[in-house]
Amino acid sequence: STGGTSEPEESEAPAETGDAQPIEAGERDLTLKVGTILPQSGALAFLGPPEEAGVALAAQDINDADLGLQVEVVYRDSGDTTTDTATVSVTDLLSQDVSAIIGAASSGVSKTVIDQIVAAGVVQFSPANTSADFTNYDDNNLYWRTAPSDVLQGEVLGNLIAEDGNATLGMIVLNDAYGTGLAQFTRDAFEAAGGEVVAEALFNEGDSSFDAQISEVTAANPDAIALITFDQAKIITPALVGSGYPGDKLYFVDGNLSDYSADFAPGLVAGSKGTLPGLDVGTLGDFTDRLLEVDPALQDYSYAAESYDALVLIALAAYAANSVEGTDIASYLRQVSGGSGEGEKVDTFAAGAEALAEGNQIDYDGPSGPVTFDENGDPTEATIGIFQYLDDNTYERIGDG
Amino acid sequence: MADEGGTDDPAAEEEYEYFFTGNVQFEGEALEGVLITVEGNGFDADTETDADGRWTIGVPEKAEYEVTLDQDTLPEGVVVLEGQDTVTAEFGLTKRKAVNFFLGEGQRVTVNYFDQVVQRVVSGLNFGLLLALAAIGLSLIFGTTGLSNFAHAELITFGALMVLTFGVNLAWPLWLAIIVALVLSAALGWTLDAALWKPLRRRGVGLIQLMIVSIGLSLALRYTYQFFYGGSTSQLPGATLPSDIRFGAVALSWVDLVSMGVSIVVLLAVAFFLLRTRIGKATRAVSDNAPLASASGIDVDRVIRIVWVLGALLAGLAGILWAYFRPGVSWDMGFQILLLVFAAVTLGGLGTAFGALVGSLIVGLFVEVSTLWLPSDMKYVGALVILIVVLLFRPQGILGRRERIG
Amino acid sequence: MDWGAIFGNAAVELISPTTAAYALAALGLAIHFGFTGLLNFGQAGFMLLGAYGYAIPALKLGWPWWACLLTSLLASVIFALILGIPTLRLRADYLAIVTIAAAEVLRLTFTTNEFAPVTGSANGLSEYQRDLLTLNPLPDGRYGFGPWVFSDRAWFFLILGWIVVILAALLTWLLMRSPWGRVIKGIREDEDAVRALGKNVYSYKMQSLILGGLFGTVAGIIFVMPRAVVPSYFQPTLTFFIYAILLLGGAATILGPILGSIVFWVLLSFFSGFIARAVEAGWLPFMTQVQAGQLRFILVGVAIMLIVVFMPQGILGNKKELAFVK
Amino acid sequence: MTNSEPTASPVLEPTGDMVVEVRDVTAGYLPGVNILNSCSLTAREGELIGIIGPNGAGKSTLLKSIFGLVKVREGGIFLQGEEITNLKANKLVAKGVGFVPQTNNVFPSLSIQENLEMGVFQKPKDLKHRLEFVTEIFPDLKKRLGQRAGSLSGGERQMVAMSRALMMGPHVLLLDEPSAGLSPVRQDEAFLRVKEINRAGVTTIMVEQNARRCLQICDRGYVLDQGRDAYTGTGRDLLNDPKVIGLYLGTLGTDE
Amino acid sequence: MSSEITPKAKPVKSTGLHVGDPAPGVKKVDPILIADGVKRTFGGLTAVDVEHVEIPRNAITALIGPNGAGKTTFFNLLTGFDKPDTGDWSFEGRSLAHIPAYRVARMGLIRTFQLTKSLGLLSVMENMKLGAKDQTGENIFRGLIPSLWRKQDREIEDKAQDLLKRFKLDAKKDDYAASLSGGQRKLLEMARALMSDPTLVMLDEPMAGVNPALTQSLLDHILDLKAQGMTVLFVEHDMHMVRHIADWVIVMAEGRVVAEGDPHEVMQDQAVIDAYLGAHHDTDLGSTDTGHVEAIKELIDDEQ
Ligand SMILES: Nc1ncnc2c1ncn2[C@@H]1O[C@H](COP(=O)(O)OP(=O)(O)OP(=O)(O)O)[C@@H](O)[C@H]1O
Ligand SMILES: Nc1ncnc2c1ncn2[C@@H]1O[C@H](COP(=O)(O)OP(=O)(O)OP(=O)(O)O)[C@@H](O)[C@H]1O
Ligand SMILES: [Mg+2]
Ligand SMILES: [Mg+2]
Repeated sequence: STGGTSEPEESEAPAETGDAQPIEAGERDLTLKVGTILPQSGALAFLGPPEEAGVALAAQDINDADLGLQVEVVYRDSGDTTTDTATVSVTDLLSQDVSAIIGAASSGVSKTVIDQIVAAGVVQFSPANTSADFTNYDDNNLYWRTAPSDVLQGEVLGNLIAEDGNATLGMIVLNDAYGTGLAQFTRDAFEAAGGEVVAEALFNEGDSSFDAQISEVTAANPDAIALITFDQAKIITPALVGSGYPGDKLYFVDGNLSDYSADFAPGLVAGSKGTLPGLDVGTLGDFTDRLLEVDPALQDYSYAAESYDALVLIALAAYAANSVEGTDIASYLRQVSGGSGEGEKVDTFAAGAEALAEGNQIDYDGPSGPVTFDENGDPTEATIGIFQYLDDNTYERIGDG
Repeated sequence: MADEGGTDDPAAEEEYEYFFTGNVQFEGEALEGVLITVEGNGFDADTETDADGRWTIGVPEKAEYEVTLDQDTLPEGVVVLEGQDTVTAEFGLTKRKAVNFFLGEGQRVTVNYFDQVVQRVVSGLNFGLLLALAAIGLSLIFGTTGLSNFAHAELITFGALMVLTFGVNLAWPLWLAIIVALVLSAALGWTLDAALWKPLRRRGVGLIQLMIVSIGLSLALRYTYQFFYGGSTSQLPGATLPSDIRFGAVALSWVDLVSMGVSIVVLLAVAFFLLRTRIGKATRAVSDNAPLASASGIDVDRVIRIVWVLGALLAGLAGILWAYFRPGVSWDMGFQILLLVFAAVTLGGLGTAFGALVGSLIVGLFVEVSTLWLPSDMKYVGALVILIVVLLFRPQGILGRRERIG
Repeated sequence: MDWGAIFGNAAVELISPTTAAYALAALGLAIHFGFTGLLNFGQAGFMLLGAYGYAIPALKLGWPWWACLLTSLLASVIFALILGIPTLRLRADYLAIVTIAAAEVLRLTFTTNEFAPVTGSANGLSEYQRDLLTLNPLPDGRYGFGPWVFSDRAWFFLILGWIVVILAALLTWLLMRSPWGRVIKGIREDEDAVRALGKNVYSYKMQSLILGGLFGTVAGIIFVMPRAVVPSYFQPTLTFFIYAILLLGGAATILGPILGSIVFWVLLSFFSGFIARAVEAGWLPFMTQVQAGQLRFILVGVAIMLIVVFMPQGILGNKKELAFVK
Repeated sequence: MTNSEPTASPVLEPTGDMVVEVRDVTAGYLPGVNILNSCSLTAREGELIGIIGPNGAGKSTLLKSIFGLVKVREGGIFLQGEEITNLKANKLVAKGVGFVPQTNNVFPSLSIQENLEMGVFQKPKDLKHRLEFVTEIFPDLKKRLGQRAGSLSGGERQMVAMSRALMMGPHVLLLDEPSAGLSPVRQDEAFLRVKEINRAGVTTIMVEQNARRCLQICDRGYVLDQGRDAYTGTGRDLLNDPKVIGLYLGTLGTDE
Repeated sequence: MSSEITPKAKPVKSTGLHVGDPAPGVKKVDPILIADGVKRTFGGLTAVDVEHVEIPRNAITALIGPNGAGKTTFFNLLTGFDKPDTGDWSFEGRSLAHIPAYRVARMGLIRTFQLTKSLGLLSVMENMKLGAKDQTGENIFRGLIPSLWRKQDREIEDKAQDLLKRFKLDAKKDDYAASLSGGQRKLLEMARALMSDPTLVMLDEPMAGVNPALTQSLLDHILDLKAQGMTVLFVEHDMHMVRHIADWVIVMAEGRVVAEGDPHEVMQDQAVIDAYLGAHHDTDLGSTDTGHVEAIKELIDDEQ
């Protein structure tokens, strides 16, 4: 997942009503075939399992609801950009006449396949892309995403770091759309609050050690350090704290906020904080438990909720359109998300489908937050949680941004 | 100091949805009891900073406000620069907005340039020694069989993964896990040679073809690791314990010291092996001319077997140290430094053991030191450019020798 | 198990533009390595220059397609010269590492955030195809037969790609049977001997480097036409795969690289389809979907090994050569 | 002198134990192409055998197949009655067979001293006194024991190659053109030394293009043509056989 | 495969090549190659230190000397394969210093290598064709148009065919050069050098390893070439051959030119005999009579 990041529409205000298409009341009898291209192999493979679990859980919920729409999911590998697996997978999926493809995780991979998917009239729905390039992409309105905007998370993180009384900030940033985008908005927010970013060291995907970046940032002696990375934080954090930097002055982001109890020496990051989009687990009930039922081996839940919502939204749009054509689904996606401004709030597929069956407009909000699409297919809202590490290197939610 | 970041003043919370919040500090110290006023859109409110120097004010709508710090409430001797006591602030997309007042000179003690250079040089040497350990195995195998073994990366990863398996997953004592990992690394080298390379040599497969086999092997092994260990990084026991052994500006951990020590001792031992022992000389003879070596009574297959075992053992050891040095174990950790290892071996002169050492140190130093000038996401560029430049002047590598013509 | 779909997908790879691109890049390597003996491991660098050399002027300067094409060819020639001047004096194995290093330097330069406004850094660039697409004579829509049903745009790139591959193969064939080709092959065997016969070895090597590099460059353009360009395509792994393709087909052959590319992609697609379906069908109960993705690469790796083990000279290579390889 | 028809059977049947016996050997490199066609050769204890023949006749191939470096397809090779067909070279060294190949006969990146050490790889204890013995034969080498063999001149290499084989103190010595590239005085020395070593009990088989010299010193000669042992006889006989002269020896050096 | 040798009449020797007494560095009437102060050291070892030497045109000159005298190194220096520490040398009046090897070759100065360099995976015929000079098709652009080079290529092939026949390699012409025997490689090396009609051909031990009968017939060919105007400089340890065809002999030892002159005279020179030829060079070494061994031993001991 990655993002030079779109400036989401300043539109708390819903779009003018009336552009919503009517919903036909009545029973449905649809079979929806959806493919995924999520990373099973390659450098981003660690992101794959929770995303696939999210999709699988959604499929299970939809099929259990048994409301006249059955989904069938075909899982394929997106690999990473080095292997060019994604095009092969997409060819395979398209040959099976899927209506929509969920993926990819990485913006680079999504770019590789978007033309191929869109040309086939199939919806591409990424749970994790944040690159600004997709906002105005010539996609026949078929590209959608549930990934939270970097602007939101960056602002929350920047404010959080400032609020904690840090005057100076250092950042270690993954050089890709995700890292540089999030870093940019974090910096903006932090500097607007009166702080100064005194060091920003970038590294590339595939870099093996981070000594140079760590010494560059610690040499500037910042009050706090934000780690805007994926899994690399697991390497950077102990090296950083090992080099003498306090372990409670670090800030994590969604790409790397995970349970480090098994990896780090106790107390290594106790007191450090992080941000993670999504609703409070407390309000979600047993979402994560149910994910674990789907895939007991899951270690973290990055983008699981976004993936879940992606499939539910596709299913709801298909239900609303009473069609499994990709273009039909696309034409309803915005309004079932509440993007056209009206509709009954629902937070499960079952509730949504029931409302649709009665001919009502709906506004779906799922475990990833209050999903609402703008006319480009980008989400406009998100809830960003704020978390803090405990002595055992697990984290708990301490508020919302 | 675990602040309750994000939790709000309960009183304000009931009243309004949007908040300004911030800190007032002087020279890094929190100031208590400073009066802060928020004004705008016909709204106005004030509050005082708490013991941590923090304040929060709720406002009714998302708009532009002026936040003012009341200079009169500042302690004796603290002043705000002209015009910096009022800040115009506007909400972004979220409901909270931080406005901080950091007063005073705010002198940050940064690390001076010289100390930075020293730090980088030390970590460069450390990294270089580690590379050397990995490189020397590669160089040995190249030197003896002429094979550029791209699967060497996976031999490096293997050592670390085995310690992970036995030391973490099976929770054996660390020393035992390391010994088992080294034994298994050596066994892997033995097996690879016995099952793959020896039969291929028998059939007289060319060196480039063998190199491609090694690329295939690398791919297969790497993804096998991913198959069993997943795509994420893990830590070995004790790898994340912070420690601070300090020599002036340089912070070293016990891991660094041990790894440097082990590297030096092992490298010396390998050099002795190559230059002084009969088998060591035989490895060079085999690399020069295997049929002739055989005609001299050397059991070529046995020598190559020994080299594979030794090379794999050194790679495994390098992997374990690398897992502590980085720190972290992952399925592609070896592959990530493969190019640097190759660069080191080439820079020093292919097939020369000392060359591998010299090349590794140069590469290690350049990777770490060059980022003082280069952007850090280009840190490998320095080392690779130096490789190209050196070969421009010494096409046979630093310690390599030119062959005579005719 | 849906064998129809598995084979259908494999059939698509038979003619896909990606296959064409890899074939062309491999043909370039055949010139470098197969015929001249230059162990160029930086083919990915040439491809990168093709992709960016085309995309940057198209996007940032709005140049027409032919100007973009010329830019990338020019960039490639310059790169070959810069790379060649220091490296062509090196022994083959040194050359290999130096060319990898040079290609990596290029990739890292295009990845770094410093030049993001021009290169798009790690995010890459997209939608530079517009001007070329105006040439598309095909009517809008999706058509074709059997498994080969594509959009007009896909057909356009596909046809363009294969035309270039055929032209390049023809050119290579003409050259390799000419006295020029003889000198090149002589250099592969022993450049000192060729030098002693009065041939300017350095110049020939440079010509070969440039020509093969140009093939790589055009391959880079073909590769990124149906998609976007991000620097991480051009990792050393790409070159490794192209080498595998080359050896699979036969290093010093002309149709070998093309056949190799086809076999490689068809196999890859076949493995992908088969393994994924086998897991879905519960044939491999011990394996998760995610592991299925990894298994495919394990199989690709093993397949590369097996191919070399059982056909060291490649599908079209000359078996007799084997007795003399060093 | 009057032998107009070269004899196919040796004039003089030496006595003594059979040391090397090549029995109807067929061998080659490429599949389907035989270089040696049921070629036979015998060497008895203490004999010095010379092999001559045109270029490409298969002389080197014969030596290589005795030494296990070329695969024997048919027939057998025996060392003191024991079958050694296709045995690995290092095993043969252990049995006391030494070999100097025609080309690529030194380790270029090893020093001369190390090259010689490789000669006694299986008996490192002998190093010192063998080294003395060998440097006495080729004093040129003594001065430059530390020089890398790869930088040596053609003749110097040849000396190293021969010394390496002599280092192991072999029981049977196979020499492929040992004199090539040596200056005349060194050639003569080399031949004399070979003779001397042979007299000391080392059965020696030597391939030579310096055919006259070779036949002058050897007990028996074989003429190989097109992979077959065409003629054999004592060195003297062959030397004076007009047919052999016409076909293989030429007249250069006799008529001046 | 072997054919009868019909001994030819004694070759016609060129005489009157030098000006003044035949001493090292003597002036030649018509020198084609002149070397001055050429010196090359490797570490502490002076491999070549030639003060002055001239090679006569349209004659066959032999360069002899003990092993390690610097003959091959001198060849390398003259042909641009190695760079001397100091020195000038010129070919047909044009200085060759700093001229790369391939240009030296194009000027008509072709050399062969002592340790042969065959192009293994090219057929013997292709090896030969590569030797021809000024091939139109060797330009990358012209190479694309077969009609431009077809005819020339055929002529080259015919010429190669002739040479191969002479060198007894015609049966092997379609085989890879890698499959040649040691002696056949030597032959190929020499035949290939002759493909380019060189003005001066420098042969480094061309006959080492070549069957004596064949050597003899090849010498006749070389003499033919000399008759057509070619100059030959060759290194050789076979004194019969030197005596048979050389018009002039240059002796090198320890890097220096120590003697020059007519072959017969030079070979009578005691210094040359001591350092190079050896005392019993023209004697029969063998005698089956075992009592002779003692005598042989003595002979060797005398040497040292
Ligand atoms: N690259 C080098 N490094 C060190 N010494 C060298 C090198 N090249 C040549 N020599 C030495 O220089 C001397 C001259 O060598 P050169 O090959 O010229 O001899 P030569 O006269 O051709 O001898 P031969 O008749 O044996 O071929 C030799 O002693 C050799 O060892
Ligand atoms: N590696 C090889 N592969 C294929 N054929 C070969 C190989 N080596 C030699 N030959 C062929 O085998 C035949 C005999 O070669 P061999 O080397 O035994 O000849 P030789 O008698 O030693 O000749 P010379 O006197 O020239 O050394 C030749 O025709 C040669 O072309
Ligand atoms: Mg031979
Ligand atoms: Mg020489």
